[in-house]
Amino acid sequence: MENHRNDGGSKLGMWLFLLSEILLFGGLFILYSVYRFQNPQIFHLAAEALNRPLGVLNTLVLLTSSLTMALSIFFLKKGSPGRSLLFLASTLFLGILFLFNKYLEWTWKVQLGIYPDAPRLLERERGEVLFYGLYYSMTGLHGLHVLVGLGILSVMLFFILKNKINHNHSVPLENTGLYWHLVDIVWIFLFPLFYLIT
Amino acid sequence: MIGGVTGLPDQIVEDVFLFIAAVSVSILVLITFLMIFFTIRYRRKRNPKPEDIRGNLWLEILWTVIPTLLVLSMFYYGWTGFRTFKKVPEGAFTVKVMARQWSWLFEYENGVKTDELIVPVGRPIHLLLTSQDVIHGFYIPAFRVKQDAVPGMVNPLWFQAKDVGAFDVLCAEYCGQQHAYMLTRLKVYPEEEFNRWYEEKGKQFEQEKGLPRGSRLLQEKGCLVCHSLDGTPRIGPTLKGLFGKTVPVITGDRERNVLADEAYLKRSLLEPNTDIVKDFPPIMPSQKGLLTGEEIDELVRYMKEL
Amino acid sequence: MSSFYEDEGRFRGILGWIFSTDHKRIGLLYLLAIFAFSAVGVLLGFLMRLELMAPGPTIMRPQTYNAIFTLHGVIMIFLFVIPGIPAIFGNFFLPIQVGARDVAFPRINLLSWWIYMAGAGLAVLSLFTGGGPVDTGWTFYVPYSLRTPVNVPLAVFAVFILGFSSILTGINFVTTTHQLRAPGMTWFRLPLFVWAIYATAWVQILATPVVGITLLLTLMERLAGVGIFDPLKGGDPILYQHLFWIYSHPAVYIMILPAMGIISEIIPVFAQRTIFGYKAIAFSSLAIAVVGSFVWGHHMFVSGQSDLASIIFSLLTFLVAVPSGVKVFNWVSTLYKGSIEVSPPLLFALTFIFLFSIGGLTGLFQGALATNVHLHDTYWVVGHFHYVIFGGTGFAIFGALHYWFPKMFGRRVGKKIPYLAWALLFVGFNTLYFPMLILGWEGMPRRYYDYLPQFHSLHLVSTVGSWILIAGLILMFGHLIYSLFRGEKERLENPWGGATLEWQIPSPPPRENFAEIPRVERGPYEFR
Amino acid sequence: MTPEGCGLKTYILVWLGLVVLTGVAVSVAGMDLAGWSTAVALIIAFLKSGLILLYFMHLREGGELRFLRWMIPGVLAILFLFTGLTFLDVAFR
Ligand code: HEA
Ligand code: HEA
Ligand code: HEC
Ligand code: CUA
Ligand SMILES: [Cu+2]
Repeated sequence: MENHRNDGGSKLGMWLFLLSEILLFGGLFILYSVYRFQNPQIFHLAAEALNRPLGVLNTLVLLTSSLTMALSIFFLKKGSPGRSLLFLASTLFLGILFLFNKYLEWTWKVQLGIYPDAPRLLERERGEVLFYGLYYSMTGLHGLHVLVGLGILSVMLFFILKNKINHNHSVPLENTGLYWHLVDIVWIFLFPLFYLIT
Repeated sequence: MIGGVTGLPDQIVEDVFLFIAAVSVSILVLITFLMIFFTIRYRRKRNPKPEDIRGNLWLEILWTVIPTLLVLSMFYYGWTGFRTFKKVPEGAFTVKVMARQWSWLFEYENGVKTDELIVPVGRPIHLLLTSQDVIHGFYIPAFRVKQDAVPGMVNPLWFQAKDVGAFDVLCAEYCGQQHAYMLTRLKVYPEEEFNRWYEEKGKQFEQEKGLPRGSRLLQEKGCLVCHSLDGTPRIGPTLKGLFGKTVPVITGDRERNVLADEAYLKRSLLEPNTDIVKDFPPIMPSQKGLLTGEEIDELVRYMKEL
Repeated sequence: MSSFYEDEGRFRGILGWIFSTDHKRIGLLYLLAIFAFSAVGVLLGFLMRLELMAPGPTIMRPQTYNAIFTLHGVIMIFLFVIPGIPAIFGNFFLPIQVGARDVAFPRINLLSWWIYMAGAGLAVLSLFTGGGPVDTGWTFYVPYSLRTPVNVPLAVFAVFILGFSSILTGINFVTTTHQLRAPGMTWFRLPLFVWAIYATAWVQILATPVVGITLLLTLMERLAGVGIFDPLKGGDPILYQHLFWIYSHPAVYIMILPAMGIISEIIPVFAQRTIFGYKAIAFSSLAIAVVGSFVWGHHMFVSGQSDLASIIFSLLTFLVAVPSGVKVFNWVSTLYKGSIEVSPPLLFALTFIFLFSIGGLTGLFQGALATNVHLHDTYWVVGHFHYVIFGGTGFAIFGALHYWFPKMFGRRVGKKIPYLAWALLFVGFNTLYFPMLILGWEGMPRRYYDYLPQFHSLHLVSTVGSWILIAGLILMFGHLIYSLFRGEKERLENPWGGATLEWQIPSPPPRENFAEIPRVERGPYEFR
Repeated sequence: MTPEGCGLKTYILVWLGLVVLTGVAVSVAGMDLAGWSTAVALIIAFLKSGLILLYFMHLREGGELRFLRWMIPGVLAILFLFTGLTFLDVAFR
């Protein structure tokens, strides 16, 4: 029912959704902390085998994409859809770059014979099996969120082009932004927990 | 009872139960009585004009504080009882318990293994529970004790029998198809009788050590829960005359016949789900990691003779 | 003004229903779907009782029985009582009661119905694909659920999808309550039903994702062998139980809070006096929702969790019983000096108080550490939760159906038959479930296909109870369905003399509820 | 919420802050801080999230959704309680 548009409501709804997302990842963080507590040494050693430079790169990529996202909204609200589009497209590009890096990272691991249920992995210490179980599920779920985000970003791109959203009606883009920033925040925690264990 | 509950676990459970029951029943009766009384006393015919009463702070406080005190006392008795449950008395007689689909195996300190639990009367019994496959629940209703047997964990439990007799042991945690049949007996012997039994079994065990005999393995590894040796099918097919027979099996979606040779028997033990005997459910637990190579050879040799 | 039934939307006929974003139509869609699923659940319960009528195999094989109690639990919990009241009555009445034309996100509301149906569809599909119907119990405990050859992945995925629907409904209700209240509808003028749904909605939003991720991980572990819970891969099966109950205990409050909301609506109306302790009831809903989120470990006292954890969880469990008690006492006090008419809705509400109290009080035995060791995983627990869920939520639904029937359907329910049906239900219920409590105390474990001979007589009584109960059920629903088509037309806006907003608009309500958004000037239970 | 809520400059500064914090986190990980390195890493992560929440996600501005500002700490508190209670089991088994 378009006629009762309620911008405050939409945003509240989005925030509530984000809260539930926090707890979705929260479940994984609980698991992570317990297993790390139970296998501190092994988690440490396993983490050293991850590609830290790539992790840093990806962190920078996502942080920058958050900036471009915020700028895109900023310009849309200011009434310059052209620049908004530009920054939105950059966000999209950075998101893709992030996923590409993830893809590289995963393939390298798979080539080493480290993937779920791999015989090579199962030969190792139990804690390491768990580490990689968590690694694949947490970064995987996060990657999935990035992927979904990319889909929504593309739709937004299309909407701006069609002038369906503009400075009068920017809530869809703002909500997309909220989602995208949350995905970024999740990564901000995943990064030290997997790549920086010392 | 004030000042903490003492005694054996079963007595404690009963005391705490009675305490909570007394409080609960009184509250229930009170509420029900008031409810019915008000409904009749203030029915519309008799009381056509209602009176609005919005609340009463003192009542509100009263019926928050009193129940809180009541539940706290319930918590306290439950807890003191639980402390007794968790403190194994000194000098307890220890038995290791291995749960598996769907039987129990008891291992005594002298190495003897049984599938019924046999204990001396009047002595605290300390069980160390674990499982080799899924979670089971070790439960002796008569002694009001229960503890889950979890793979990868060793959970303790203790109890003490006051009288000689035989009692049911049940599996309380759902563990699959035959969960309801994962029963055994607890037999409480008088002290001397127990000692005699224990020594005799111990000697027998010493003699048999070193020569792993197939039939004992079948017993100990729980195979006989599902397989018979006399030709009748149970949960799984009978093992009698199996060797050399052609067995109809389902491999993937395909049906085929295979010759039961040594390789097949070994495969049946280690990867039971590759070939599933026709008309049987695919529930045989894989014995990988549960049997040593030597034991497998022994089992196969023995099965050939059946 | 024409009612929402006659309204011509974009589509006609059935499409006009399944693509309608009208909250009332969506509520009725849920009603129909949930009614159908619960009927299946009842049938399965009936079959279980037949099997347990006598020891030894009776009418089915063990594997069938195991699949049936799992399905019964999954249907009853995830398809019936969790969505139940919020999705049906919350959808229908929450917007009206706050004075809104619809929920905040009508299209998401429709989407969540579709997701619900998709989840249900997948659950049905899981019965006929993969290795066949699930046999894990509704709790899907690992490692059994990782080992059993049946179709666990699809079933777990179905539950995951259902959780998604539940979250969306919760988001809708929180937003509606915050944003769409009519002018003058202050927080303390909200009907208590709205308070209850509001508290529930928060639990739905914050607890559901935890079980979502747990089930997703179980799925991944089954399909891809990712090492998470499997002890063979170093995992900790107890951790699964933590994550599962972090949701599933609060879930029992998702089931009961809305039911308590209904009771708080019915009692003042039929006593024609204001509710006793409005704020105490409203805040106890929040207290139950908050404290109830931290008691999950009481399902794990004998699992091998640490003693310290057990002790803390037991303490918290007892604390959460207090706000439930506060509600009960306030309800009973509301009867005091009322002008009481024992119509069917009130009768069901009073029965709720009685049965829920029994259920709740039996919960205390389980919450106490010492007694739990004996009662855990026995029929005592089965008795406990049928008393709270069915005696509680179930009877609240029965009450709500009779209470709101004229408003929802514009027809009256006859006078006599509901009393007869109630009598059958009440007798049947207690004959069915009370013996279970005794069985549990005597040591009869749950999820047993077969049992030792000493348990026979009580099981037999229980089975007979199920027949009486089902007779009452058929009578009641038969009568309601009859009234739906043949009942006298309800011309009054306010047949019971209620003071909340839904009674100030025509029965059945028009499409956007209010011709003009009302200005609220008094509390929900000011009858004069 | 006005379009001017945050200026361009603020955004860029926040981004710079985020990058610097990432750098700090990485270099701290190289040092030997005994048991503290995880704590430091997490504190930095919280700081970064705070920046994003307050500026990029506009929680700083409040407005009609002011109560949301309490929701994030609220939800985190719930999550910590979940974790804490789980650890009552795991750490004391
Ligand atoms: C609607 C659902 C519902 C509700 C509301 C409750 C409410 C409660 N439940 Fe229940 N419970 C279930 C559904 C529910 N439960 C289910 C489905 C299971 C089994 C899951 C499974 O394993 O399959 C279960 C299992 C379960 C267990 C685990 C048993 C076990 O497996 O070992 C425990 C243990 O503490 C428990 C306790 C309680 C308590 C203390 C309450 C309290 O909230 C009750 C509070 C109410 C009252 C106390 C009554 C009214 C109050 C008064 C009359 C006032 C005066 C009383 C005093 C305060 C003294 N429940
Ligand atoms: C909502 C919850 C609910 C309801 C209503 C019921 C109803 C019934 N249940 Fe229950 N039951 C469970 C939830 C429920 N059950 C759960 C969670 C388990 C545990 C499963 C497990 O162990 O995994 C269980 C387990 C369980 C067992 C134990 C199995 C075992 O451990 O071996 C038994 C045994 O007899 C049983 C019997 C019955 C019977 C005979 C009925 C009914 O036939 C009684 C008749 C029912 C009604 C009269 C109510 C129907 C209501 C409607 C039709 C409302 C219509 C709705 C609208 C109009 C919107 N159930
Ligand atoms: C849980 C029940 C169960 C247990 C315990 C069990 N089995 Fe089985 N077994 C089965 C079932 C069911 C089948 C048939 C289905 C299949 O092939 O997987 C089977 C099949 C077999 C077969 C192939 C039989 C044939 O007719 O081709 C052999 C050999 C066998 N089991 C040996 C054993 C041994 C040895 C043990 C103990 C170490 C054992 N089983 C334990 C259930 C069990
Ligand atoms: Cu073993 Cu149930
Ligand atoms: Cu619970």
